[in-house]
Amino acid sequence: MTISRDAVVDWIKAFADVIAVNKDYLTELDAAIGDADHGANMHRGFQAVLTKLPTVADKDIGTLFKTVGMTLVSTVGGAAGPLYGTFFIQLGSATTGKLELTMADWQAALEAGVNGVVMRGKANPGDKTMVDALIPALGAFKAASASNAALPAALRDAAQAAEQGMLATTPWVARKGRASYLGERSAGHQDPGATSSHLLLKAAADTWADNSGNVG
Amino acid sequence: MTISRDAVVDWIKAFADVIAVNKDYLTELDAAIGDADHGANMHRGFQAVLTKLPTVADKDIGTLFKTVGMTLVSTVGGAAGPLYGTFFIQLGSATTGKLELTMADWQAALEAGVNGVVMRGKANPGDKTMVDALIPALGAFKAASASNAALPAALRDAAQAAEQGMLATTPWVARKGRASYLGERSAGHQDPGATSSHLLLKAAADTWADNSGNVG
Amino acid sequence: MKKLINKPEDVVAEELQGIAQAHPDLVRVSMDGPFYIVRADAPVQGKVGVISGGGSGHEPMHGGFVGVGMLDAACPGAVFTSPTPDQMLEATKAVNGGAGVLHIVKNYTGDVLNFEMAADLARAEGITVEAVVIDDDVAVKDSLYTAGRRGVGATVLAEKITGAAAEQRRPLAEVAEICRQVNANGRSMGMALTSCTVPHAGKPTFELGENEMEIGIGIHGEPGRTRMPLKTAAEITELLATPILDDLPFKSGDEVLAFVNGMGGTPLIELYVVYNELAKICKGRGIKIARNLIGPYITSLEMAGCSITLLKLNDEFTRLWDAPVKTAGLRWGL
Amino acid sequence: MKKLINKPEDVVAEELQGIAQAHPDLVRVSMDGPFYIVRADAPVQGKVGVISGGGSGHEPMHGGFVGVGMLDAACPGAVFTSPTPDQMLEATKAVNGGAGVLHIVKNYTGDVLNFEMAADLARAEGITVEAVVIDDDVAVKDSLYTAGRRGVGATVLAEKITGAAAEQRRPLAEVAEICRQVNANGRSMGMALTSCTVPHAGKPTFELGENEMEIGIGIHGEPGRTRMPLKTAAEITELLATPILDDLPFKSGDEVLAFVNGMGGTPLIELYVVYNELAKICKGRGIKIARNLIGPYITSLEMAGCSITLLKLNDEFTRLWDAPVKTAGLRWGL
Ligand SMILES: Nc1ncnc2c1ncn2[C@@H]1O[C@H](COP(=O)(O)OP(=O)(O)O)[C@@H](O)[C@H]1O
Ligand SMILES: Nc1ncnc2c1ncn2[C@@H]1O[C@H](COP(=O)(O)OP(=O)(O)O)[C@@H](O)[C@H]1O
Ligand SMILES: [Mg+2]
Ligand SMILES: [Mg+2]
Ligand SMILES: [Mg+2]
Ligand SMILES: [Mg+2]
Repeated sequence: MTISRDAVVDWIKAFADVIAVNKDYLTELDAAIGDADHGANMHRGFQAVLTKLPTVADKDIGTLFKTVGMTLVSTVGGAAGPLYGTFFIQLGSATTGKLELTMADWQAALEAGVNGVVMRGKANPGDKTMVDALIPALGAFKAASASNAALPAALRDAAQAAEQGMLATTPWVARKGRASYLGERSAGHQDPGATSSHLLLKAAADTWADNSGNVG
Repeated sequence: MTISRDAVVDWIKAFADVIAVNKDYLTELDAAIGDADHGANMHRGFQAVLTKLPTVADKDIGTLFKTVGMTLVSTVGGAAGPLYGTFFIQLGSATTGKLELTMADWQAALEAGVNGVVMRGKANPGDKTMVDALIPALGAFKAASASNAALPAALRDAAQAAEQGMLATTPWVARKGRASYLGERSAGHQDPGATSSHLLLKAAADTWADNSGNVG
Repeated sequence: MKKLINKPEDVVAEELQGIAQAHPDLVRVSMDGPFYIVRADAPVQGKVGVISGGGSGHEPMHGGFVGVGMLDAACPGAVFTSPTPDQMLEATKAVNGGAGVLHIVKNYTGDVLNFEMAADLARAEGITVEAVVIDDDVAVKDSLYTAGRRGVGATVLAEKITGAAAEQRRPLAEVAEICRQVNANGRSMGMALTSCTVPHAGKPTFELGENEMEIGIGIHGEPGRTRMPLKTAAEITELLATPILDDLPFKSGDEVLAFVNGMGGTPLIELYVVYNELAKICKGRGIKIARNLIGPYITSLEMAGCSITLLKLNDEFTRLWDAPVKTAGLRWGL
Repeated sequence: MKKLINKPEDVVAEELQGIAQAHPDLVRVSMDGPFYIVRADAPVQGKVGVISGGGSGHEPMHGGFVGVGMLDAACPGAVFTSPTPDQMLEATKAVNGGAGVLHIVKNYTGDVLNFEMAADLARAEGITVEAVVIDDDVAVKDSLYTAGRRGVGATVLAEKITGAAAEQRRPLAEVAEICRQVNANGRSMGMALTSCTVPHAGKPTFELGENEMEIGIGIHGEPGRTRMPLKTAAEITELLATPILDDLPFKSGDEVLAFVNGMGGTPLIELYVVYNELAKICKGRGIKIARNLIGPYITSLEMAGCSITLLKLNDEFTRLWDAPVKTAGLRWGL
């Protein structure tokens, strides 16, 4: 089983929809421990991505991802812009020239993307950032794939790990990003970036795991 | 029956107390159609008057009234400062050298005071100002005195006429002072200046009409 | 009531102490007797002294406009309460450099009466005093039988332009006439999104619903002419600009100074949005905005809202507007 | 939400259109591609270009500080959202007069990451870029393992002083070092009486009770370090000044620039009351306030509250502070 170029486009579109639906939710999470803009930032970025997608419809997956990343970098701003931008640019570098992705391709791409976020933001696990959803997701995907799970199951494992990671951020005191200024007062709130990262991986599972979109 | 110098001092002190008690009430009336300071203005002025009174304790009633007037002019500010200031300065001019006031003396003084307010503020009856309490009060005092009423009764008539005048201002549209800026919206509110003028004449009746202070 | 103050009764005195310590290069603050703020080098010999005054709570007006090229002195009253004649008299004496003194008076009964008394007292001491009453607020219907229009935004422009004329050592009659002309050619109107709270009152002067605004307010937290549902910046600007433009009237080909003023609680970002709308409206009518002023210059404590003032310019006004000014609240060229 | 705006998504663009029309003598506003505001005469040959940027909603910072003697360009992001690297890249190119470009970056993850990317892109195009990160907020505990302290009030002072140094045609390394020194000698802390409302969020970022305040807030409506009952201006000033004074530490005999900043919804009268308290505290510690700045210069939309910044002065800082500046938000000597 592989992920086609069209499936990649479907994922991006599905995530844009998920963000549109969860915009206010993400912003509320950010209001509690940040500056009330994460939903608006992500929405602005992915609406721009939607406008951009047709211009690369006939390009390889690598170009597609890079375009998504560059668009995010130049439209999102804030911390999320460079971080999600880097994530997608790294996905792109790892998939240059490809027209479909095997399970191994996706694993390599995801690894590159997550590493990119870590390199750019220098957050450690437990700092209460998107990294706390992304790293467990990557780990779960690798584990599933190492135990020869099928792609749908591995995607679902990754999404579930991201969700666990996201939920785990709630009691923590933030050490990176804007929430860190709150010190102890950041505890008791779920991290907005970890939440959007969970939604991103859940959208991948929902879109790629089967056609009904009910998996994940 | 006459009004002694001590009685004049008592009136001023009694009014200062009345203002202290009604400060917030006057300010609320002023908030509705003005700028929420009439109570504070009058209170500031009469507290200053209280401090000043001992310095003129041995002077004639004219000097006493003039001192009250000058003190109001230099401490109240706003519209009320020059208007009440003028009122008392005119009372003073009309009572120069006197150590007690007959009923005729007080009528002449009151007439001078009310005329002073009208000359300074150029308000006509019905403009919704303090004049709407003062002019009826003067009229009632003159009528009572013309019909040979005793001083206590005349003072009570004057206070009651001031009250009627004050109440009459409620439905009117203001044509003078800050309330005039509201146009039609000034209707339905009692004028703060007419209210303090009523309190002033009521204090005179209460203080001078008998010793129990229950008249008026 | 949420304010950065100690006790309501001390606000003005402590503000003045703050000003005295912050700007000794510009002003002296007299607090032993009646309060007033005077130019550090007053009296300037041979120069007409220009003074103004009014209730506090409109900062930077007037105290923030004392300095070179604008006011020689300002008399601060209690919050929203006209100052008293003795303040004005002392300020008049302090700025009298032998060429006479101009009183710029906003048209409020209190201000007018107190300044009248002060002018009488100053004249009795041999000082030549002229007074100009500013009444530019088109929200108030003008009439011989009422208190007339309020003095609002045009006051700031009159103080700057008149102050520049005085700085050029023009005679009192000319300085006063320029001030009168600024008033004759200036029109304003204001609106509020929220009320303000007078410190000693302790609660908002009026209450506005979450979706309401007041149109035609003054600068003392007095309610406006009408209350209506909140509208967009474009609609609000239109509501303010139209009566202003129609009143003078301002005509195609006119050059104007456009002043978008914040009421104290409205941030600059919103004032630029309003300015953008105002520029469109003026352009649509063929009116050229040749100068502008955008910011909180004549405020109502922490009220949210704005006012618009348009002044029809002529070459002299423009030159005097551009002349150097050095005050805490307005400064250029020095 | 009560604001003088049209649609939340258009606020920044319309504000920029307002600025473009209001100040064509000072700035050009680029709105066709990535948004930026640039000095009207940029690039100035042989002069280091000084640029900054950050989310909108802090006006006049940064766009109001573009002009002669301060910033060469500013990049406005969405409200409270750092701008993007392409804005910074275009601004960097627009101000590059051959002597290199300095990026003044407030220490927020978003600002730092976006400016880093922009600097990389600019260097790839052959432009010499240095960056200085401002992190003066003592409300945040400094640590190697966290995002560190926020950049707040010292940013305004750094932009003025650094801009003056660049105007004197000093080389990039020197200009950057002066900026770093300002940051090293400046400390700030802020507080809020009310929250602010981000336009696209539509409701206050946090809720405060009628008798509560937040101490240690930033400039993005983020909650502070502690919430406590409302206190007097004297107590609040003490709460802000003490951690500032103790942190550097400022010592007896030091000369400082004292900056009392309004958060957007606090009127000037209250800032002078706070300044008066601050002057007492400094005096009590033997510290001389040699320069001051009082007003809303780095704001949080319509938030009510204030921040205090102290900068330890030396002769060079004082000279550069006094040097002429001509921007919409800060102006003297020109
Ligand atoms: N250094 C970092 N590394 C990884 N993620 C980070 C870092 N800093 C912040 N984030 C993530 O970014 C999210 C906030 O994004 P957003 O609100 O869009 O930006 P900003 O904080 O600039 O307003 C946080 O919830 C957190 O997950
Ligand atoms: N021209 C006038 N003549 C007489 N009384 C007036 C005039 N203008 C105002 N007043 C009175 O003054 C009162 C307001 O006083 P106050 O609130 O102390 O002054 P201000 O209006 O300056 O705030 C009004 O209620 C009215 O009765
Ligand atoms: Mg955020
Ligand atoms: Mg009043
Ligand atoms: Mg008043
Ligand atoms: Mg942000």
